[in-house]
Amino acid sequence: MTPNQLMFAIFSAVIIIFSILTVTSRRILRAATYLLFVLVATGGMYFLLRFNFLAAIQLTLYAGGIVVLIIFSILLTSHIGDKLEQPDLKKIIPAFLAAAAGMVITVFTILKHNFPQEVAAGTDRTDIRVIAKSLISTEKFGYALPFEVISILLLAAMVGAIILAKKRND
Amino acid sequence: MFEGVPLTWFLITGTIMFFVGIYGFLVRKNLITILMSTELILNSVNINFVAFNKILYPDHLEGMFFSLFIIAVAAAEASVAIAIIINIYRRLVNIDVEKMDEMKY
Amino acid sequence: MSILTLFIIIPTLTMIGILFSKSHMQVKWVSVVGMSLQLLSAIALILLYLAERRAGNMAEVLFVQDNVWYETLNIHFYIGVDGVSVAMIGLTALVVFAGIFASWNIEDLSREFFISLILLATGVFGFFICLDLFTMFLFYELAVIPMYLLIGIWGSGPRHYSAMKLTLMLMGGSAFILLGIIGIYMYSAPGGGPLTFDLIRISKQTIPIDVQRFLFPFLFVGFGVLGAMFPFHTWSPDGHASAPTAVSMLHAGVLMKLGGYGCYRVAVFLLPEAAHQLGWIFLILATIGVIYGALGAIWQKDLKYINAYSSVSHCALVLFAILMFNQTAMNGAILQMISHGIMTALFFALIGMIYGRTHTRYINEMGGLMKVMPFLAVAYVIAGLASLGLPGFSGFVAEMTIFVGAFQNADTFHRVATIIAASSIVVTAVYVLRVVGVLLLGKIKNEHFEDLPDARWYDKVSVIALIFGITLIGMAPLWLSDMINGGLGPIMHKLLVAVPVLN
Amino acid sequence: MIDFSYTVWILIIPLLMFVVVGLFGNRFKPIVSGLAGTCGLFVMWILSLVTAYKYFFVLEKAADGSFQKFLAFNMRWLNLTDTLHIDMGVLLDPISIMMLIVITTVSFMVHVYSIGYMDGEKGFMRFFATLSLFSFSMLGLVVATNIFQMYIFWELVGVSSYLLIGFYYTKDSAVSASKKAFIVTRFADLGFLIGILMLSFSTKTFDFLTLTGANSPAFSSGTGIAFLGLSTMTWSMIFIFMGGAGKSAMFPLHIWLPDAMEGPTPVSALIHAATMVVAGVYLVARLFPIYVFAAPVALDVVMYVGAFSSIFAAVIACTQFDIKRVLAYSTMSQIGMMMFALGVSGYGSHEGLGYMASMFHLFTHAFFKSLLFLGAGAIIHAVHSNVMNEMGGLRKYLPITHITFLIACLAIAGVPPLAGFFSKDEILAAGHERSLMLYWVEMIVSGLTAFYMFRLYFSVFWGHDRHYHHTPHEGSKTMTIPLLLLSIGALFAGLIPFSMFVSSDRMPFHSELELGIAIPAVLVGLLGIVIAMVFYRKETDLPDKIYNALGGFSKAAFHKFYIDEVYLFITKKIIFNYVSRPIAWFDRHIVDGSMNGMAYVTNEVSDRMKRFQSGQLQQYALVFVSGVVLLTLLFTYLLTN
Repeated sequence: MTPNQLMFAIFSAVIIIFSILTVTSRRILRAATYLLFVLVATGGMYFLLRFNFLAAIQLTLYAGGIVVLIIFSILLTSHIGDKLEQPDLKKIIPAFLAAAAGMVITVFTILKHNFPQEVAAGTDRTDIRVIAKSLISTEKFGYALPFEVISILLLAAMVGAIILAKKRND
Repeated sequence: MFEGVPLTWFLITGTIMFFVGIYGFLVRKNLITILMSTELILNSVNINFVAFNKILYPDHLEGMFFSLFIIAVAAAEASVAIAIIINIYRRLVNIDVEKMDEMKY
Repeated sequence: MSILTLFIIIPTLTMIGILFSKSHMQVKWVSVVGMSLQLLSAIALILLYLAERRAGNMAEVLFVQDNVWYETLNIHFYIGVDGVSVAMIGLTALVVFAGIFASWNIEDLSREFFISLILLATGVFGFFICLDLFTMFLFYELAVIPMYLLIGIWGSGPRHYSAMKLTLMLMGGSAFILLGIIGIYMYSAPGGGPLTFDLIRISKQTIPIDVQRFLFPFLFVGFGVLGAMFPFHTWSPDGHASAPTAVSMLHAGVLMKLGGYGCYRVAVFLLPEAAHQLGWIFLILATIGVIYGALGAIWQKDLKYINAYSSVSHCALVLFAILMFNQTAMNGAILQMISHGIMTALFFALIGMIYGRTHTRYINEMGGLMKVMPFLAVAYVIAGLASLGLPGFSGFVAEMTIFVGAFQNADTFHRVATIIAASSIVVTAVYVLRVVGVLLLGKIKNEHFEDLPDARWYDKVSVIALIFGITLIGMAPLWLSDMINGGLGPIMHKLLVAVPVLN
Repeated sequence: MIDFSYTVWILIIPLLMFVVVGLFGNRFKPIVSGLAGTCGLFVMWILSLVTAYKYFFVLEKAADGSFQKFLAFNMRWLNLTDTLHIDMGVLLDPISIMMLIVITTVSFMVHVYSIGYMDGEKGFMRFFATLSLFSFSMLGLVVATNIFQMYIFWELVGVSSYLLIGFYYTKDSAVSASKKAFIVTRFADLGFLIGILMLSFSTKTFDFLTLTGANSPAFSSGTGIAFLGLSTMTWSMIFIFMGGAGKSAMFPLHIWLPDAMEGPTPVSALIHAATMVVAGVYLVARLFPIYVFAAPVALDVVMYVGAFSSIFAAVIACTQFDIKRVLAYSTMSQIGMMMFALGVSGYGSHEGLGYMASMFHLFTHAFFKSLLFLGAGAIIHAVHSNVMNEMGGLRKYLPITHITFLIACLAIAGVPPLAGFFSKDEILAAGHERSLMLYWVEMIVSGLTAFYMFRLYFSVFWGHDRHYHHTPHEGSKTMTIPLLLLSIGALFAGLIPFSMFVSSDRMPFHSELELGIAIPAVLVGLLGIVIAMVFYRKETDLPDKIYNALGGFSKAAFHKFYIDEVYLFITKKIIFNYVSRPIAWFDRHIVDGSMNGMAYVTNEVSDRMKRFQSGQLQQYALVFVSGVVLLTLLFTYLLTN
């Protein structure tokens, strides 16, 4: 087993285990913490794949931003000691079946498909400069338009979030 | 194959994560845990994107950019979702998704 | 531009006028002026029509105008009239005119009320003048829809239920009609050429017999629902009981005639072979309806129910006569439509006026009204006598034409059916006299009724106009009957060509 | 050829009177409408007399010596088929002219009488307007040129009768009597209508001239066996007779006539004694050739129904106490005799004796019966009661009424030489030629007639003086003068040589008085009178004894043989409760129920379906996910080959 494989196995195991814990834990704050582990492990995957920039973003934005946001909202809406009630079987069984069936089908499909084994290794283009140029480039492989769109989306989300969360004085 | 790790491994990890997210989405009652399940789903997709990118099309960066954008959208979504959740909490004093069925019939 | 477009233009202008009226009074007067003009143009139309015919203009339809308004499907605004439609237009104008006066007391949302009422009338007029199946259907829907609002908003009793029931049943009928019309359209040009909705052109074609057999029940039942054909008549008692006076008048007086007219003009005219083959089924239904409606009326206690069942009986007689497939009976069918239209409008007007005073429609709670409101009571007696087919009123002319015509059929089935249907005149006498006896004669049962007012001037205008109508036709029916006979030529010709047995 | 087209005015005048008085009568004093109506009637009466004179004495006869039968006026009213059309017109022949005279005379007398009798009544104007309407319709009926015109006026007569019986509309009994009269006759008219339809179907004409002419299509068509062994023509004639039986109160359609006495007495005199009720007789007489030549079985029906009705009514009349009801049953009995006479008659001069007798009796009966009714009206006017037990000794108070009433009673009893003697004798003679049994039946009827009329006469005018609320007195001049005038008719109408004017083939002939029949008839009549005198001149308990001795029979007769109850059972119980009510229920619950059921099912389905939209986010998501999984499975593995 190569170190890469080992690293992958570790990340993968963390992701899977903590994912499951996230969705099954009955203490919500713990669930959030497990989610944090999942996200960090995902960031590790990105490192593994040499997408350093993306991994950094993952860590800062997800692990640093969203999870904190979630934890804040948890603190706002529930008490630390609260345990979530166990969802009833009537819900669990169909959901489990659906998810399991979907998983089986998808995994089966993935395994059946023959992906190209060897691809010519390309230049390492994950240089931050390349990314920056691409983001503001309007040419081929340029992402200026999505970039702008996402900016506006963020702005809109920000405004929307503020308006929604603002206390009504009516 | 990326330095010894086959593409399928990534994909399977992503798949499992995805369906765990789905399962969470379907069974959890608390809105925030549902939000967390959504994050799982989004992340699983990201893993697939970057894996495909790196392994099948190493010359390109589309996969990465998609992930990037998804992260941005996820951030926006999370902020709005949490704003909504807080709003709902203010009104109903709980955030149990089963009790939120005003939009029926 | 043909004189017929006036029948669309005048109501439209009236509606615009009402829209800009400021007060309740003004709304009413605008309606009165508009509908009086309409009545005058109807009379003018009758005179012009008779003059044209006398001058030897023997075209199948007169005063034709033809504009294409939707070229893709070859839909025309094609209008023209023959003797039958002229008669129906006259009826409609008279009933609408009386209806305006009968709704003089509407206070709530009077503007909307009168607009809906006139919109309804526009639909009816449009239906009668159109010769393009699609445009006809369009006007038909225009006439049916305002009914929902009129009953639902201005009605009484379980008005939402009734409005819903009425509208749904009629809509069900119109779905059938639409299907039939589209079917006819698909086979409107068997010899090639563009498909058409043009009724006259289609009538010159022969639609394949198996297609006819398929389409005829749809059209006949579809129109039959509106014509209160047994067993699709149950919207009528409920609908009428809840509807405001003028709406009942228009509905029973005019709108139900759309059904009979449609059966005659579309179902039988365009699909004669199928009509002849399948007619017996509907003939049985119609015969049942005649007796059943009359017997059903005996037991009722609510004035409007009595009249609604009586309408079922009388309207069934229309379908009965149409299905006899001979000229005299058909003539009787048209006469019966006109006669019943005026008569039932008169009934509903009077019931509305009595109800407006006593606030009850249950005959057992009333009595001796002859002493209190002689004008209305005498008018009611006249309406009742007309309804039971007394000579001198239109009902007699119509019924006798139907019976004599129907009896000329050579086969026993039709003649036995005629005798059964004729026995309804006795039953009619029973329930009419029962109502007259309980309601008008005898002692006054409720002392609050002692000083109720008799008819006001507007009531009188409405009632007298209608009584004039039934007596005019009853006393001198020859002109009307001949006029209608003239219009029956094409359909009889087509029937005889299609089904030589009838000869 | 003399122009008779002016006769149409005999119809137009009363119609105008009706419209004018009906619409504008209340603008003037009540008496104005009474006078207007009476004047109109007077003009019509004169016109009728002139017409009769001109027709019988001035107008030349047809080639074979018979009276002409022609249309004085005719106008198309409605086209039905190519051959069938309804006309309005005036047909003149001996019987229509005789009827014109009867109607206008009696109507005129009744008008004059009513001015006094109805004085001060509410609705005086309505009374006269309706009387005009009645005169119009009755005259239109008798001069009808075709059977459909007859039917039209037949109906109009029915409605004017309805309006007049229900004149006292606040009285419940009057209202129900009027309703009953209308509905019963309406039912009979249905038969008439069906008869007309069948007749016109076979003959393709409504026209009387064609139908009863020498080459009538009725003789040749519709003669095949159609149903139950009888021909179409027979059936149609039976149905038409049903109409006539309804109007003429023949058994079993007579039940309305006694109740119709709820109307004002002048109305009973005019409509329910002299004119309208004989319309059925007139109808049969009008279609007589068809009955004789094409439908002899139907004529037998007429004969038996007439004979039975006459004896049936005569028996009931002996047991009634209401004077108007006695008269009503007497009317029914007399009309039965007329029908009987028509039934036994043949066609031709002497063979048609019954026809002539029937018309003759109709003519004389009109006089003495209306006189009886008007007399009864005067009595009721004086004592304010209908019941003869509450009367007695009235001859002191009402001398004129007494005398005229006596004359009428003698006339109806067939005492020579009063009117009834001659006509009744002819009827008996005609019956004798045909059937001996029915001859004796009619003989008994004439005895019974004498008996019950004098029972009435003696109970009212003789016997004890009762205690009246106020002393009875004669009515005003307008009431007594018509009585006197009519008694002249009752005295002398029989002396007219009727057979010289009216006969079945319109050929004048001489009819002889047959002593062999006249003497027994007179003796029977006198016997009846004597018995009545013994029983009722002084109050004895003899009548009660006999009544009790007859037991059930007399009780049944007193209750009019329970025919009313049978009808009530059929209409109220069967039709109302067991037909109409279930239909109403059926309509509401089954027919409407199925419509509502359709709506209910639609509603229910949509209600079930709307539960899919539960508002449960996770449920939606579950469905979505399962759907996606399923579709994936389907499209990637199952549907790909």
